[in-house]
Amino acid sequence: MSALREIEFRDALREAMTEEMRRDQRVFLLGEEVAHYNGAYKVSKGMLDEFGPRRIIDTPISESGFAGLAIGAAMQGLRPIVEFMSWSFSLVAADPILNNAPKMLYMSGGQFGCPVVFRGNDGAGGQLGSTHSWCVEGMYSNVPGLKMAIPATPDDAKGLLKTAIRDDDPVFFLESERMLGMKGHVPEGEEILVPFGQGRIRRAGADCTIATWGRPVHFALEAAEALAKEGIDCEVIDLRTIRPLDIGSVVRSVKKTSTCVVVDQSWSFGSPGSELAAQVHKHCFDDLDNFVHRVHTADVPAPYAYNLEQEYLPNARKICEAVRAATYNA
Amino acid sequence: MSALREIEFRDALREAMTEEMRRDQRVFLLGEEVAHYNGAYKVSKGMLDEFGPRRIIDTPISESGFAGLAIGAAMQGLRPIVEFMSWSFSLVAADPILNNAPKMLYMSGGQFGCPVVFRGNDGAGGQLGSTHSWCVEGMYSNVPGLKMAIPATPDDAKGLLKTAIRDDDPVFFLESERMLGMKGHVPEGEEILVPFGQGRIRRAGADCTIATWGRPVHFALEAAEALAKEGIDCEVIDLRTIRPLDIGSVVRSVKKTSTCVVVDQSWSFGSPGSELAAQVHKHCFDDLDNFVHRVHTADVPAPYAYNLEQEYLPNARKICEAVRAATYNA
Amino acid sequence: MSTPSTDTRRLFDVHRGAGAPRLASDRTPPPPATLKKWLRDMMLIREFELRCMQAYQDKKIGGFCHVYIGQEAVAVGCVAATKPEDPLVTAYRDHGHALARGMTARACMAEMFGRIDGCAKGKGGSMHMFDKPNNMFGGHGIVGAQTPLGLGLAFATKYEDEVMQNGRNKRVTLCFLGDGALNQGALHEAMNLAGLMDIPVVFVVENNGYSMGTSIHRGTTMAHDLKSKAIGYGIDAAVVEGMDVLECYWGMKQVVDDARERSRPWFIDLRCYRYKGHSMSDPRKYRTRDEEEAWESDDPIGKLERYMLENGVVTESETKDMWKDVKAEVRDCVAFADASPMPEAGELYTDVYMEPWGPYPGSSRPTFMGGAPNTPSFTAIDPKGEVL
Amino acid sequence: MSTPSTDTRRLFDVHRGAGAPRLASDRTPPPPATLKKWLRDMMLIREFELRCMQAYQDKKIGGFCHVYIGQEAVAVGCVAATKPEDPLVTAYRDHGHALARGMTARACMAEMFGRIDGCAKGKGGSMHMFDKPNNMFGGHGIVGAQTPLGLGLAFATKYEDEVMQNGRNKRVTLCFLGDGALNQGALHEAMNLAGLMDIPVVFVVENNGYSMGTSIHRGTTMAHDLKSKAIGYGIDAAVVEGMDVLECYWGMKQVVDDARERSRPWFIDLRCYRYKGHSMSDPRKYRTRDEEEAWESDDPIGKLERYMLENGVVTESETKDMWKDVKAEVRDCVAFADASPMPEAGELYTDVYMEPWGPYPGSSRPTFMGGAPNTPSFTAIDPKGEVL
Ligand SMILES: Cc1ncc(C[n+]2csc(CCOP(=O)(O)OP(=O)(O)O)c2C)c(N)n1
Ligand SMILES: Cc1ncc(C[n+]2csc(CCOP(=O)(O)OP(=O)(O)O)c2C)c(N)n1
Ligand SMILES: [Mg+2]
Ligand SMILES: [Mg+2]
Repeated sequence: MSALREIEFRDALREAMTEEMRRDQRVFLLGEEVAHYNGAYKVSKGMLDEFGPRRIIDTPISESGFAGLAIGAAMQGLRPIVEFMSWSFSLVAADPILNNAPKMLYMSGGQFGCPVVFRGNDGAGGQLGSTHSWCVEGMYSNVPGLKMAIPATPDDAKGLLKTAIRDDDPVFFLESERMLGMKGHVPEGEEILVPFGQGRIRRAGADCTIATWGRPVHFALEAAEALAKEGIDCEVIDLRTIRPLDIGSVVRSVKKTSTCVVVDQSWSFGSPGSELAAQVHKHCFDDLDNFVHRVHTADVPAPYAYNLEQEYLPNARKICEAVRAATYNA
Repeated sequence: MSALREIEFRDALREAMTEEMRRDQRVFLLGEEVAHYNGAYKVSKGMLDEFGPRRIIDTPISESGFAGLAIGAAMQGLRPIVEFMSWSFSLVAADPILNNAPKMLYMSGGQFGCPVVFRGNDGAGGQLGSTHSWCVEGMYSNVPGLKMAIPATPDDAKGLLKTAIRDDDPVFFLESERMLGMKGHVPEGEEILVPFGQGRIRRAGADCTIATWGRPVHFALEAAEALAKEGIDCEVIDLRTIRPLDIGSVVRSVKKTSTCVVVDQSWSFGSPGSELAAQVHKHCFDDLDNFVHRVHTADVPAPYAYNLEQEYLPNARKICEAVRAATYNA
Repeated sequence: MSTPSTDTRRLFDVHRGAGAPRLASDRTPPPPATLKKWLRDMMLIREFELRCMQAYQDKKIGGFCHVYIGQEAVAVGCVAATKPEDPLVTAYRDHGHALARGMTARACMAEMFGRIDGCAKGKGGSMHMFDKPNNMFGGHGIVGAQTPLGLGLAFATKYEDEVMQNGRNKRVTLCFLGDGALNQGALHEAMNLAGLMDIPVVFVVENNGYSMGTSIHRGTTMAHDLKSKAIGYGIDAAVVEGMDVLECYWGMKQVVDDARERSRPWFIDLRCYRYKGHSMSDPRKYRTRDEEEAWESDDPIGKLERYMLENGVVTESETKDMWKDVKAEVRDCVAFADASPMPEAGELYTDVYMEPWGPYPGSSRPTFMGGAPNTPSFTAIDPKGEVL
Repeated sequence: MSTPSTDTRRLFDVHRGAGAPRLASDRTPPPPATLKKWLRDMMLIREFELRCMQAYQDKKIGGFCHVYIGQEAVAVGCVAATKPEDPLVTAYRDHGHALARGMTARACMAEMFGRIDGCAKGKGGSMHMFDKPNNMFGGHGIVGAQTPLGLGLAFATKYEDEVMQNGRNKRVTLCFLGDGALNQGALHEAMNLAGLMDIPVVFVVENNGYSMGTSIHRGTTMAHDLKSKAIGYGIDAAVVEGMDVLECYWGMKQVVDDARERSRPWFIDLRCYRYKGHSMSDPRKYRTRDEEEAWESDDPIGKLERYMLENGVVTESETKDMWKDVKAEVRDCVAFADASPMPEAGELYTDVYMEPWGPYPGSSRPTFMGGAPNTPSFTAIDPKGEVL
């Protein structure tokens, strides 16, 4: 029975936190509405009941204050999980999360690490407009000292989050509101710990490598199905973490397929997508039949209107076009 | 005489602001220590005397508050220049500068633009350590709606800053503490306005294109001189603005040289440098003899120790190595 | 728990710095036409919001939708205390302010629908209502983010007066915020700056007792006396009644006039209540039905209606007609919004930059302002009269 | 202008919330050994900083260098009021706190020189003094950034007591900040959270009257009564004398004990003065020589020396020996720092991540802690006694 268990993405996140909190008293959760309200998106539902208000902590709207609180607590040896209701709200906490957490170990010459997990919704949530639709990986992945995980399915959400909580370095964990209700198989009882820096081949294929992570993995798989009907056989690699980045898996695949499309839902300029494209060119210079094609969110602020937002985001159609172009099937 | 006039980088910045403030009463300067102290780095020296405390405004250490003030003032039609003593201190103002200024025009459907200039020291200033050595272009250039200028010489500092002040969009203007005392020719009296999005060929060459901006331009020129002695003739392109990016000039050059080295003093991952590399690969796929080589700051927090900081930063030696490798002269 | 206790209801509890002049307390009732306008404005907001809730259920409106039902007296009373040229800025619960400020229901609803005839061409959405002709500077989604902006709007009016000698306009800026924004650092930086620089901005805390599911006592220290927060910045402060438009107007009028006269900031703890959930998905489990009913029984629209009936300003049939009229206007705006086209695909790239470059064709005014291409001049007047 | 006016000098001006218990005001003079330690600690800081200035001129020290001369009584008096296990965190003007807390002059000076034997292996520098064995959590460069960290350190001690039942340690955290940090939003978020959550953290404002060239009156509202800022968060507040180590100790002792007992935050306006410029490049044109001399004439080291002489705790020759001794120690630490090697190139990539991956070999403790590879266990104790 456990082998067939399907749960929602949000349940997987909750299981990860709950299991780790049972295992280690140093772990606690704090953020806006995580306790009494059971989480703005119900990720922490029921956790207050189990762990009580000293470990499931409601905060006021003070991201800079409570992110900093978590960093101080981590310096003392605790292992906070900070929920940002949305990563879009983390900009007001940019200084603590980028200037303190990822640099503390270095500045202190190895004395104080920061085992904090910052997590929350990232990316467009459905017509949320310009200030609420950030893909912060576009900016934050530039910063050394942090790790960044972006799961695409419930099993990885659980396994990566457990790894993140046990990790001794600060981890930025990016979820997607659009995926919280997505169901998937997550075995019960088993201890799944997905290691960082190991991509997952979501679909094997011979003609074109599609490298992506997070929500666009599903667009890529959809595109791959459509393209298969046209006779283009895509390999879809879900990188799962951006820092560390499993460039090896992508390179191995591209050496086989000779073409590559990178799909990244952040803005294109100076993004993880541009990094991946540059690295693929470097490592596969003699293997590539065409330049690496890229699919990103449009390089404009997020629009509210439904049709504009559809046009703004990456999707299967755009990926199909990119793959066709990359493989000279356009 | 005017043709020979040499002034410091900081004087060039001051001339730009002063001339624009004389020309347009809507322009004012605000920031920490800009007035009575004459600027922490003396960029605004004497401006309080000329313009008085209503237009040269000392602020408390409230970056989020005064950056937001400037954005509100700009929505009303004023043209504020905000001095960040260092861009490293802009992280506490990330929300106003990234979530408000570059999106206001869009969110308001064209009603309210934000003609603000944010300027200050960017990059390593000489053993300033992990929190004070940010190259914010590594992160901020990801964001559409803003423009970004990074001058390398006094004449461009003046010409680009004047353009920035007259620009109707928010401009992020990145200076370098290490260059403020650098002297260069800036003609007197003439109205220089350097347009955005036009790179400048700092040195013509046939064998390898070095594309860069800001302080590393000087390292690139130094490297080019050294390499010339080895018979490698480099073309050094100073891009001057990152948004807009003059990819055309780089592509034209690479089509001639067939090799390219990108030098960017920000961290490598998802940086303007990775973007430029990815774009060069795209546009010059059939022209390149080798993958685009990149020289960046090391992917670690900024160290304090002198020798480590030297090792951390890009320099002529590293550029020479990259060019040799790119041109198969290694 | 939040209760409409009598001791705070009529209170205009003022704290002022030493030496501040006496406020001119004027409790003259406004003329009938004014009262009628207020009543109609409140009715319009109420009806507009009810139809928004419906349209949201019908999936005509996307994203988040925060309705203003219960707080109508605040926007209407505050706006009544200002002049049309006074800037106004608020948070994401902004439809009420937009309508009170004079945005047409059509432009507002079309924005909610994400259509080209919306105030922001459908690109801003529910949380970002902008109306330049009416000096409405948004609609801002990040809690607290509008507070330094409000400071800046007020700074600009002062700068215009003092530097550009562009006439002594002495404009006052109203900067609204929710009680949840009390806990954001940005507000505190803005208050300190406002106090230091003598900026004529009124920070109006719409204290409805909750930020999402967090009662103010769980999120904010000294919730029983918010004025204490302003005192730390040397800013005058008052509690103002927000469930009674007359009280709200009388209180705010004194405050706004004083801010205008002295060019000083104020901080207002404006007591009110939101009848509905935080947004459309909120089951309101954090408060009791009793509490809600206590507040709803003291409804600001009903209260003004009663006052006007009692004082012979309107008849019952007149108020019935007003409701009918308002309902018709809202029905019309929904039909208008529904008929308005979605923005063309090309709009994705407009309004990113004023100046055209690369894929960006520049900017244009929204249709309610005529839709002409944007000239980059803004409202400021060049003192030399030259076009720069 | 900032003056050492008598009315604030001995003042221990307390503001407390209703119902708070009386503070135990104990003005017993400490025993001679303690007084001698304080005197020596202050002398050491003074001498250390003087040699830093010299070394900076000699280009042995790079970056920014903010010396603590004039404020020695603050660090020494405050540290004396705490227990060694109480966490301490401060801003970038941190050498004094590090030394007062027990960091060796060698580890501190070697850090300034950017050498491997520095407390952070030369990777942190002047602004980032960390000393885990002495519970010194830095040295932080971004103004105000350490205030939420201080909150978090104190939160952790409380969590340890209440959740991990790891013994009732009741530790109190001292979080220092400059008067300039009063204007950063982060502090206000931290104060609100501390007040709400009953966090035992003492925010100690080292009010030296200036942030760089800005006198506190130009940068901060209510500068004449900073306590008013804490009152807005329901936090007890006091003015404490910082130019007299005895007064500082007596005042802070009551505060720290109360914070420990009641698990409540405090806010301290600690009046002091920095004799030198903000950093090494500051010509101090923003204040008069008269003002500086008035403060310098009231030197905390001289004052304690006089007190001890008058009370027969030391003789003049003893204090002379102490100075000699301290000078020797500082000379030694400079020599030590100078002889310490620069970090090896490989150190560039260590301490980026605890766990090795890619180019990052992991982390190790600094030499003063033995230099062994870092185990990721940290100080927290697993309640089950298991190694996780
Ligand atoms: C910085 C930030 N954090 C969190 C949010 C999510 N959020 C939106 S509204 C809200 C509650 C705000 O309550 P309040 O300020 O009292 O306004 P009200 O909804 O009562 O009008 C929260 C937590 C946000 N928009 N911005
Ligand atoms: C956020 C931020 N803004 C600006 C600076 C630059 N800066 C460093 S110290 C300082 C003055 C701080 O003064 P104060 O807090 O009074 O401390 P003091 O120097 O008097 O000890 C400034 C403006 C900074 N480090 N961080
Ligand atoms: Mg509220
Ligand atoms: Mg100070």
